[in-house]
Amino acid sequence: MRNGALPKILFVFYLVVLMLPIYWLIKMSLQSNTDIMSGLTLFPRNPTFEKYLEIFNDPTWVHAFGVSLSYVAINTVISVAVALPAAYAFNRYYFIGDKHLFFWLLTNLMAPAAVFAMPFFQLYYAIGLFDSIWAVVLAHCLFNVPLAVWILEGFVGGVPREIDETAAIDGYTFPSFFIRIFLPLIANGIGVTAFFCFMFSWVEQLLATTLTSTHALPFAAVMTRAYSVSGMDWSLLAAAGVLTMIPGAFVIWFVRNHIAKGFALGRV
Amino acid sequence: MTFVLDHIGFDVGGVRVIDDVCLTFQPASLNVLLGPTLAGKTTIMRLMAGLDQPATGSLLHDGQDVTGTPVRKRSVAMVYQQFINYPSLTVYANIASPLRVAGVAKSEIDTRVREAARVLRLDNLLQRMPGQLSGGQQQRTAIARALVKRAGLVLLDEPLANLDYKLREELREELPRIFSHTGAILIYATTEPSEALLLAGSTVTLSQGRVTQFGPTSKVYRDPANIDAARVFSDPPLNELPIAKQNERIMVQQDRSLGRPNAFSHLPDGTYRLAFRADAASIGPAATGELNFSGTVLVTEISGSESFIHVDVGIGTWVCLVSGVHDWAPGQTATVNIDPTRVFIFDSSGQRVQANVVQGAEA
Amino acid sequence: MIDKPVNNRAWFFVLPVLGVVLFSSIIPVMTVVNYSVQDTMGANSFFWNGDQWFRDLLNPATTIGARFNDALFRTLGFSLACLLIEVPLGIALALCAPRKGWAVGISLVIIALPMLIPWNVVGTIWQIFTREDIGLFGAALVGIGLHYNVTQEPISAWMTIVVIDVWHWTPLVILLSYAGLRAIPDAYYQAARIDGASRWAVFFNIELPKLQKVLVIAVLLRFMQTFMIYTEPFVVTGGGPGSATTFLSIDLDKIALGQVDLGNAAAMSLVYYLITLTVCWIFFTIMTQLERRGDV
Amino acid sequence: MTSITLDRIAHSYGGKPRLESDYQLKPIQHVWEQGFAYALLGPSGCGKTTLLNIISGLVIPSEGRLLFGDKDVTHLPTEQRNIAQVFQFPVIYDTMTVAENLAFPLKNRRLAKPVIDRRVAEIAKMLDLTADLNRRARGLTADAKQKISLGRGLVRSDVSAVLFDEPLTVIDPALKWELRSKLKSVHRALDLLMIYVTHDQTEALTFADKVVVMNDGRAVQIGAPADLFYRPEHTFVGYFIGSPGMNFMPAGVKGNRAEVAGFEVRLGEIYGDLSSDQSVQLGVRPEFVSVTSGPGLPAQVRRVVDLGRKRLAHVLLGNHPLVVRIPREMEGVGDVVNISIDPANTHVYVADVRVQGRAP
Repeated sequence: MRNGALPKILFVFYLVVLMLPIYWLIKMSLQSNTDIMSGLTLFPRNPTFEKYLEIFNDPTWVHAFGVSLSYVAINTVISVAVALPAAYAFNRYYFIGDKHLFFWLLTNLMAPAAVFAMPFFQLYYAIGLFDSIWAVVLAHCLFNVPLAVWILEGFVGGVPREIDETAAIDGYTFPSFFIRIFLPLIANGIGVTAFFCFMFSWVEQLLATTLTSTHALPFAAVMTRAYSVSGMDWSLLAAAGVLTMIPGAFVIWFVRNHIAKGFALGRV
Repeated sequence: MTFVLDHIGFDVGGVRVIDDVCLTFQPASLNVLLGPTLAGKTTIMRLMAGLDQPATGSLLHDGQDVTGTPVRKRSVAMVYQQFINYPSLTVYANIASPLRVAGVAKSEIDTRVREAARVLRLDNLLQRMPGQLSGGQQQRTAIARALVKRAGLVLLDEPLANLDYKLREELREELPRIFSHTGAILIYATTEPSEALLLAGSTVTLSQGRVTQFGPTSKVYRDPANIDAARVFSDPPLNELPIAKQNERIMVQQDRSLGRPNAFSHLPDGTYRLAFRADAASIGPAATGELNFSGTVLVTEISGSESFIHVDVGIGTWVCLVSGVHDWAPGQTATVNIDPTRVFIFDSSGQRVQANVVQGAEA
Repeated sequence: MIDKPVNNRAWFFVLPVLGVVLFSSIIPVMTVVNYSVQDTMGANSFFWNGDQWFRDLLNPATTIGARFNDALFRTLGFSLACLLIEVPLGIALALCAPRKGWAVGISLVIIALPMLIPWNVVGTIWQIFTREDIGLFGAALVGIGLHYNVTQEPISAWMTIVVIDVWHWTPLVILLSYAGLRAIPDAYYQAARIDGASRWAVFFNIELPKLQKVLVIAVLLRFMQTFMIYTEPFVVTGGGPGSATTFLSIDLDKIALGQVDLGNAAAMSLVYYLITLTVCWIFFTIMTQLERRGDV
Repeated sequence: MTSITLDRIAHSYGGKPRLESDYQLKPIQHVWEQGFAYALLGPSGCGKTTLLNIISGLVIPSEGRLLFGDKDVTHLPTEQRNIAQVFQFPVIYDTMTVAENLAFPLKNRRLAKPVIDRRVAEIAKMLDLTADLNRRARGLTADAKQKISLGRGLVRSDVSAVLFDEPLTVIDPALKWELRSKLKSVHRALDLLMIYVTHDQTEALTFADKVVVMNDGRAVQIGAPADLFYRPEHTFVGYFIGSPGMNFMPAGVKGNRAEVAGFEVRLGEIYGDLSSDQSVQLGVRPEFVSVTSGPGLPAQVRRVVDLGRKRLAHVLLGNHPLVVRIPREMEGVGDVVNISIDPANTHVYVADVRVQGRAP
């Protein structure tokens, strides 16, 4: 039904426009600040990796990346582990208040981070978790656990109920059925859910910077500091920015067939 | 190993879907649950397997009350209509799964799985994944899993409904033989009367969640206790004719009298329903015999070995069977001659009222 | 399909989720509610203030009321602008996307890339990109004679944030629409061809109705995200110039952590949260209805 | 009004088909007459849907030409082939009412409103949809939706062929009969060429004037239902048509005599001396093998099947299994009965293909 080549051209043009800003950032990261300031060029003049080396050798940056990766990873594991049984229950059974609970999770998923920034700050300060990765891990559970429940519920729905019953008839106890039969069937669902939890925690900036100050400073905070302190070291900023894109770009290829289902909270 | 359903009742959304079902199945028996879609076949099977809990009544397995026992602990196997297998396991692992769970020795698992695979002609497919198999092969894998478990109760929920016409014919032959020597109680649900007749054994006719009759298949077919049982057991649909008996004469729609056929002589006056199956009526240009009605041909259905002629006789549309291929042109006038010896008579409440079993119909 | 059984023992499955989310949402919400009904004279002593904060907030005559009102409508305006651009653009691009072959995988990955970049890095990218001295976008606009300046011109700033959001999140609408389109069985297109339907007729009568469920989700997600946008405007324009791009989240952050004006911040937080709850409830009811009807 | 000609049409999905088995659809040469109803009957994967898709234009055949009347349409897109199609599941426009659904093809062809309304009313009456015309199409039952899908084809005056792709698959078994007879009455009312794909012989034999029995990508036999039943040209047709299928026994045939498992069987026609050929088989349908009190071939009864309206017995003639019709009162499993084979309906097959003998 496509009328010829026009849609293809438009689509490719859009992809180019979409990639242009990212290309621009990469170009920036390969130039020294003086080259940047000396004028606009389409291709980086005498490209160098010096900024990347600077970051890799700077303990604050390395520590910041380490902190970010660790709280994101821990949060992802907790979110998926906690969400799995809940997603199974939501999809397989009716129980008192199931509709309301499922809705309540959606409201947390959609809650504006700004509303929770101040209360979280006070809460974690009070219980002594402030400026530790656990503050960010628990804070990100606010939206990542609901996200994991919703996406996994979509994937659990993909497995016919008769398989659970056949396993029961075969004599499986629930735990052995869940681990030996059920989990392998939603393996790609778990993978996609983990990817989206990782991503939503990795891209979040407001809570991550509010709940940390020195010891557990994530890279986002170090980047915001870079604006004010060294007077706009553009290429350093660009290099740090490019590094943050790597995790997403790497993993997306493996879950590309389920991206839509993930973004649509498992509803597609 | 008998299995008893004792006054079983079950509700869905507050509506009584299964209504006071009492059935006793003998060991090593083949029992067909016959009824239209939504008659309650699947629900009864799920209750017997323990997948759902009955609202009222209890289930006895060898006299032991198993109503509350979880599915895991019951000696039951089930085959679904849409051939359910574990997609992530090979055919071998699928068949072996009940034995593995039961902790049977590895060597014994191997022999029993290969034996079941041989019986169901899956020998060279054991390492394949269910996704790579055809519909027929997937269903045979599910049947093999049910067979290998040697459960006391085997439930087959319209297992052949999704298969090709000819494949269905072959599996229908094999199934009774496959399970005959296991001594299990076999419950086979279907909407097709011809399947019930082919499988023989005994038949439970169901409508709207109620058991209308339970007995040896050919007896239920030939000697329906009520009109519901007769309707369920007729494909094409049962031909029916409301009649009234007034002072020794049989009247059809006030104006036409059928004289005094001796088949009705013993009946007291009142309104009745006369019913007959397609094969109890012959069709021809002229009337032969007492019960004949002329009408126009609507359509002819040819099923290869037989042809069904649909005739509009004014008071209803009836179907007559002719063996071989005969294409009556629609619109043609024809006379339906009913064999009075193979007619069922039901009173206004639907109960069968013939004193003696109608001769001729009894083999 | 067999209907789901009732099994209240399923609560054991759900308890862990309840515990974790409860801890990270109920306690903070309680503190916000707590502050929203009290006032303080400093030195940690609080006294009952009833619904005064809320009355001030919702009364445009008060300074906080006017400020909240402006921020609210500025944000709603922003959300509306983004939705009006992103949803149609997303559907159109999904229709142009390749259906079969190797190009599908690569297009999906490229489209998804912008959504995988940390929001502050998106800010950084566009901060550079919109400068007319070192940014292509800035240089291009100035080049064609527009007096475009993100830090001084309110219109430029507001437009830039919209452009950033369109660039960042249109892919979400594309991906969802694309998934919706791929779920349409080929027989529908075959039937439409046989019926001699024009390309538009196919779109309005087959594709759009089938995309209904997916678009409801896309519109909700996009509205919620634009309605609570914080990082991109914070990085690129800092809410300026003046309050041109001070959306609700930024304003709330300024009041709460900037001025540490707990009372106003708490009241504003609750009203803000209630708005998102209502939108969520509307979406949830529509969504469960669509699922119950289970259109093919 | 056109006929459809398949001029050595064949199709293989892969590259150049080297050997016979590469073909999804083996070469077929046939002309389908205007106004007739044809059925493509065969098991899953026999190529019947591929053939239908070639006619509808969804698939371009890798070999051969397709002609509508005398116009070569092999590469013509679907919309220009003036065909209509009913699919396996109901394809309707959910947002429209029944009337709008039916009017849709005519609206796309910009016909005048009064013409459209008259045509829609006419077709709606023919398909008993008049009562539902103003209801939204989404809420109707599956069989009503299939009638709408058919109606969209019939409203167009330029349609010369209507294709059906297993249209009764999702219909409730109790309603199948009604939709079948409706399709048949529509075919009688309109002089259209109809092609119906199915794996169910009852649907094929009921619906079609001529049935194309297909197996493994090949059109094995094309004939009227009676031909398929009384004179199957191929052992597959004998097996596939009729429930249960035809009995086949290896036999030595000479003149009008056939020697089967040591017994002699008289044949209806005279054949040459085929006794040496190993692939010779005798085929006879259970309906034409009966038990007689008179002289016949001794066969041991193994199993009796009571089908209510008829009874069949699985017997052994020597070591060849046969299915035989038996009268009501005969019960004896295990005892030997005399069976007689009706010579007029006994056929000789050499290498699975029927051999025509000379009249006696």
